[in-house]
Amino acid sequence: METMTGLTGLFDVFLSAGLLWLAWQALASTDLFRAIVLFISFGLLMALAWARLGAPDIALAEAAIGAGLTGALLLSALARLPRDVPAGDAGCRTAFVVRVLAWLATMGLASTLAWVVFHLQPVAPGPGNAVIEQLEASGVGNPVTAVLLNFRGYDTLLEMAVLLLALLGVWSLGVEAEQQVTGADPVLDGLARLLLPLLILVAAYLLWVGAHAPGGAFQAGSVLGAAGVLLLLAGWRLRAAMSSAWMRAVLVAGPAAFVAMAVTTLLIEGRLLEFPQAQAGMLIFVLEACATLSIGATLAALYLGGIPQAEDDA
Amino acid sequence: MTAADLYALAGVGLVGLGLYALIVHAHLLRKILAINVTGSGIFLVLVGLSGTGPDAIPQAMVITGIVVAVSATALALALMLRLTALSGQAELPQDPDDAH
Amino acid sequence: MPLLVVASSLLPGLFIFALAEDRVRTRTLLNMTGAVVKLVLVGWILWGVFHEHHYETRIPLLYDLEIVLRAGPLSLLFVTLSTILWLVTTVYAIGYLEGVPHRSRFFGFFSLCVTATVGVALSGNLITFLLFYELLTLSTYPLLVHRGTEEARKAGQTYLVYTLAGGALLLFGTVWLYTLTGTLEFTPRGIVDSLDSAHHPALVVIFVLLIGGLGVKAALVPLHGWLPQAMVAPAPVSALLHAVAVVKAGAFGIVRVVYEVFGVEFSTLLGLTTPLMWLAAFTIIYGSLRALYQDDLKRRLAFSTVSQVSYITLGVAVAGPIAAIGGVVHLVHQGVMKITLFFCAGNLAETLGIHKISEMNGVGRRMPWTMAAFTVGAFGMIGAPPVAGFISKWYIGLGALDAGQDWVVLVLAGSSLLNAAYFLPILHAAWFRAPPARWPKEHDFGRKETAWALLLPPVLTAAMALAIGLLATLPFSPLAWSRLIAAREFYQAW
Amino acid sequence: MDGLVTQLPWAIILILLPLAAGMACFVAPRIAGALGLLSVVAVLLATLGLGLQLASAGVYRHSIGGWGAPLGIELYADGLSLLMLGITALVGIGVSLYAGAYFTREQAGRFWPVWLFLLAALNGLFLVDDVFNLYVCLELIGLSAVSLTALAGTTAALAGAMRYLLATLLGSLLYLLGVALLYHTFGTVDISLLAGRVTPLPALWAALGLMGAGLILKTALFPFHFWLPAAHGSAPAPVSAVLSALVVKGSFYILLRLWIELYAPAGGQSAGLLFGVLGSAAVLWGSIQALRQARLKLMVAYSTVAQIGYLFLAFPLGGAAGYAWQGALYLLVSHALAKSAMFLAAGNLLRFGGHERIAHLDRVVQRLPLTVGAFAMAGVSIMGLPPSGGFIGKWLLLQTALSQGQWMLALVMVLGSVLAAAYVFRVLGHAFTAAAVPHDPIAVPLRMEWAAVLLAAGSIVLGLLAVPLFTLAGIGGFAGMGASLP
Repeated sequence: METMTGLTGLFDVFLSAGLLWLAWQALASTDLFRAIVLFISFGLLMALAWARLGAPDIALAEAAIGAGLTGALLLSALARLPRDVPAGDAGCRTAFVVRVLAWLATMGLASTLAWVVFHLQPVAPGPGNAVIEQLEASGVGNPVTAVLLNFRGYDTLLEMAVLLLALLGVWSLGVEAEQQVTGADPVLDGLARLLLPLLILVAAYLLWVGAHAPGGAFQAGSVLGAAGVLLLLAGWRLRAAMSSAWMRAVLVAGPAAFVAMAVTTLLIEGRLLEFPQAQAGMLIFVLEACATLSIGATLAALYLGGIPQAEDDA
Repeated sequence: MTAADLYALAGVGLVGLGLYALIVHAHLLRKILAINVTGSGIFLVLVGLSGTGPDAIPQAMVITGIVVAVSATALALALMLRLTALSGQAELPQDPDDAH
Repeated sequence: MPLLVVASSLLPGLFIFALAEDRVRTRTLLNMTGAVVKLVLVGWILWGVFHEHHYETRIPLLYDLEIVLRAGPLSLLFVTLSTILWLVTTVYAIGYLEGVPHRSRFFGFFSLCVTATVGVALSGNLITFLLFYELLTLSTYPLLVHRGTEEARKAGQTYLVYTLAGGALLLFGTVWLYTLTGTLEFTPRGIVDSLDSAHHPALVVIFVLLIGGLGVKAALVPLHGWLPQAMVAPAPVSALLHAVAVVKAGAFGIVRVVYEVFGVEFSTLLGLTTPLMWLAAFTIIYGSLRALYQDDLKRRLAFSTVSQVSYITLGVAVAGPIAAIGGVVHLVHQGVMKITLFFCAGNLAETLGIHKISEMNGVGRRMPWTMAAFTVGAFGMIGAPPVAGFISKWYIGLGALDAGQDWVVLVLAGSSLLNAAYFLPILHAAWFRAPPARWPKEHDFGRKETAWALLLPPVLTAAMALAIGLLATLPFSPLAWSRLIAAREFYQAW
Repeated sequence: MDGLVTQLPWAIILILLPLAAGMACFVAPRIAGALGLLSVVAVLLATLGLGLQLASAGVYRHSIGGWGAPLGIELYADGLSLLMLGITALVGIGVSLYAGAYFTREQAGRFWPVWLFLLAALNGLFLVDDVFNLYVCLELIGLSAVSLTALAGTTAALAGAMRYLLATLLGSLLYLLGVALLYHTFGTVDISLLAGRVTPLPALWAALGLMGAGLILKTALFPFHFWLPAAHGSAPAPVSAVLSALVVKGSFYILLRLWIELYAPAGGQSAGLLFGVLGSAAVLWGSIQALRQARLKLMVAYSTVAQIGYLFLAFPLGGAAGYAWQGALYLLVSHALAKSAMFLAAGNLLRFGGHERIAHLDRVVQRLPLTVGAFAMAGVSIMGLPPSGGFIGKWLLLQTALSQGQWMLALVMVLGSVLAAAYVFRVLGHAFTAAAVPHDPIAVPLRMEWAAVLLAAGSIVLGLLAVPLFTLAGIGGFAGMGASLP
């Protein structure tokens, strides 16, 4: 990237300073709600930073997942925390000595790292160029998608497992998702009805465009997830749907598709996830479609935060 | 220095902040926030260090990282809520042994 | 072949664990077949060795380390002893434990214990020895605490603290030795004399470590603390413990280390034998003195063991051929005599509920056979001819004079006097005092003085003690074997 | 037939099969138990297959997607991977047998998917040659381990799980930061390529320092063990077994690989010394804590802290001549079997007596001879008494330490064994004391007892298999192990 000059350079300085300041505020604020809101805005700023770093894919993912869904999770968690639980003033109860030591240690580490990062001299070039050279062979035009789904598709396979695993973990706590006590809020409900098709459209677009431009399964999936969250907020009774076996099928669709793809490519080409040149684009699209579905479903289910129970008031 | 370096350094700063907060804060929600901040910092380093021109591989790694982070956060929050419901406080017992 | 000898008690033991408590017949059958088979096998090997056959089993353990079981003369001496005494003790134990709970567990560990002992005897290198030595520790513990009282548990703990710490020393020494020599094979006149003198200080430390580790089981003062406490064990266990299994394994180990790891000449060269000799002498006197003041019969016998076992160490430490014969042969003699004494003590306890010496007045008339056996054993311990004990002491004495250690004779004389001092009163009370109106806790065995299974073993072993004393000059007597072993150690390889 | 056996892509089966099975269990909880057990057996068979493959064809490589490093990801399996996979499969079988009887129907529905994911992640960890993919595996392992810990549902378990989650997340983040530095300095995340490119630079040291810190945090090396006792001590018995036997070993395995491939070439003596010191501290501190515990499972957990310390004693010794690595690996394997057996046995005692206070175990211990036998055998291996796997391991370490004149380390090793004996017999001492008050026991399924017995017996039998096992582990000559065989 070009050395910083003029306005853009100034912008970068402000942006990075703002990141540090927001993070510090979020972590230091005595009020938990305020902390979370600050954290969400920190996430949005991160998205900006990604854009500046020429990583629009990450920018999208950060905005949708890092800021959006993580924020929603944090807020709903805060809402479910019993009122009487002490909020814990920002760490002032920890012994002064401990804090001083911690400060010295972390600052020492940070400054060392800063020095290392600043003087880092690559001894060998990364495979960045290889990505560009092999892009045709990968079957997609967007290098990031190519890496995610093809070159390092195996990472993504395991990553889908991580996502599903998080849900398994949440459910293994054996908590039932509590029923929405407040009935559907009319305003929110109307908004949801309005936004739902739009969001689905956006998701579909991101999924499709991801092949050659910024976007892809994760961004699309998170938009779907956001839609689900919206519906839950609007008090739609999705639990019945979410508790069904179908739901489970949707949840595993992504990782299952990956495993299936892995096996078939193994059988056809003799290598794990080695896509036949001609069909690569199509196969990857199928994978991404399945992934999008289960990412959306999983994120929504994570937001629900408990094992969905079939409606008992029916 | 380039803007990328700047962001990488900012990332290092975030790592420092996050680690410090993780150590000193008792409240689990804050600890979770701290972990997330640390993660973001590391992601910044990972991408920011690719000096000349954007490199798709670290970017893909960061996307993977973001998804892992949100999964971990969701699990952590659920655990925190369950623990709070049982023990009545959103903090870890001082002595791990007599959590009984 | 040696493997079979080990297996002949291991397998029955494992089966016995699986047996239900009430399957008395099967259990007895298994025990006896195991014991008899082992006896036959040992006889076979003896015959073979006499005809110049070589019996050896090698199992690779790790790189250049192997589990080696070899039937050398020294091993055979000990194996024969333990095999015969196991058979006898098994009979005794079956009688003794009539109707006691957890018998399957007991006999299971009993067989394991014997397996370990035989393994110790047959082991052809230090690591194999170590292996069975630790197995012995573990398999004895359950027997020790079998009574399950709080007292028993305490005693068991003490036993473990001592023996496991000893085991650690032994391990440390063994590994260290291995890093120096690169071999742990038992070989006459040792494996270390080839090392250059730079290593000699290290070797001294290793010697101390090894002897320290073994001394715990051999109950060398001050490492003897566990032995008197171990009295809480049932009589057959004490008998086995003192005569063959634990204590004897320690003493046997000392013989091995001095003769076949360091070699007598080399140990003397390092100036190690003299302190060992003093230690042994001190233990002999100390044990006898303590024994003098015990009223509990088994405790008195225990301290007598502390003293008697050190004769073996003494005989070895004197570092002369003749004394060596005495020491090695005492391995057998002490075993036979001491087991007799413990059998008798057990009989008194079982039949009349007698535990204290002060209760033994006139018991000789009530139980003539038992007390006769006891008398033989006691005289043996004192070292009165013609009982076996005399021979050991005689040779050790001669050897000491021969090696110019005249003071040892004084030690022997002194201990003999002390032995007399703590055994003769018992015999006097038993034979010449009038029996009390009623015994502490009498069981009725009809016209017999006690159950056959309890009576036969002591009488048998007493007879043996006499026999090996009287027939010491015959070709196959323990004495003959000991001469052979001493010859190998002091003159040329066999 | 033999041709087929050696041709099949066993390594890939080892990863994908449990993954698929886990998802199937999630979709169809009813058949989870049967399906799970079946797939674990299949994993064992696949491991055998891989063993045959390596034995006949040497190390195994597979470049995923056909791209090859540095663009793609490489699978790599040598003797070391095989050893780890084997022990994982064996412990897996034992634990699965046990779990089948341990959990309620409802719990089982949640246990199996997560446990199978964990199994897949472990296998993946042992098979991949790529530091970033290792990061993903670490996260999979961490999250699944935490979820399994929380399965117990008690406050203690949840607190333990929470602490564990924070620790493991921090660990993987530090590791990831190190990966970032490595990638940008040497332009690859492939271990073999890295090994070829490493040159002692500040960036390398920073990277290795961060990764090392993260990994020892996950391995719970003293003083980073603070999270382990709470988690291992309060999780359900089969989970504790897996955590102590396998999960902490996963991060240790990475550390070992990186050490041999990256640290050692860059000259990491000082770090090795540090590991030695921390390891010694762990051995002593863990053992003493184990002695002080009143609850059985906490005692066993602290014993794990101590035994992990032993593994790190190899680092200061590994550089020079000797069998340090072999010793450490043998300890690792036998500890995996012994410790899982111990936890399962503890679970039986807890289930039978309704409590786990060591001081009042006597009447419980009396009635479960099989379980106590398992505990005793496992104890023998932990103490390092012959003949057991633990003995072989300690012998090799001790021999190496003494031959290099490392007296302090040697002393620590022996001391640790004695302390181990002390805390093991604290429990066994009760086995023979007469049961005082009778109580109403909850019957323990025979299956649960036998699972413990088999694992424990395995840790003993291991003592006689040293030669063949080292031959297998030597495939690929990791850390010169192939060479050091006679």
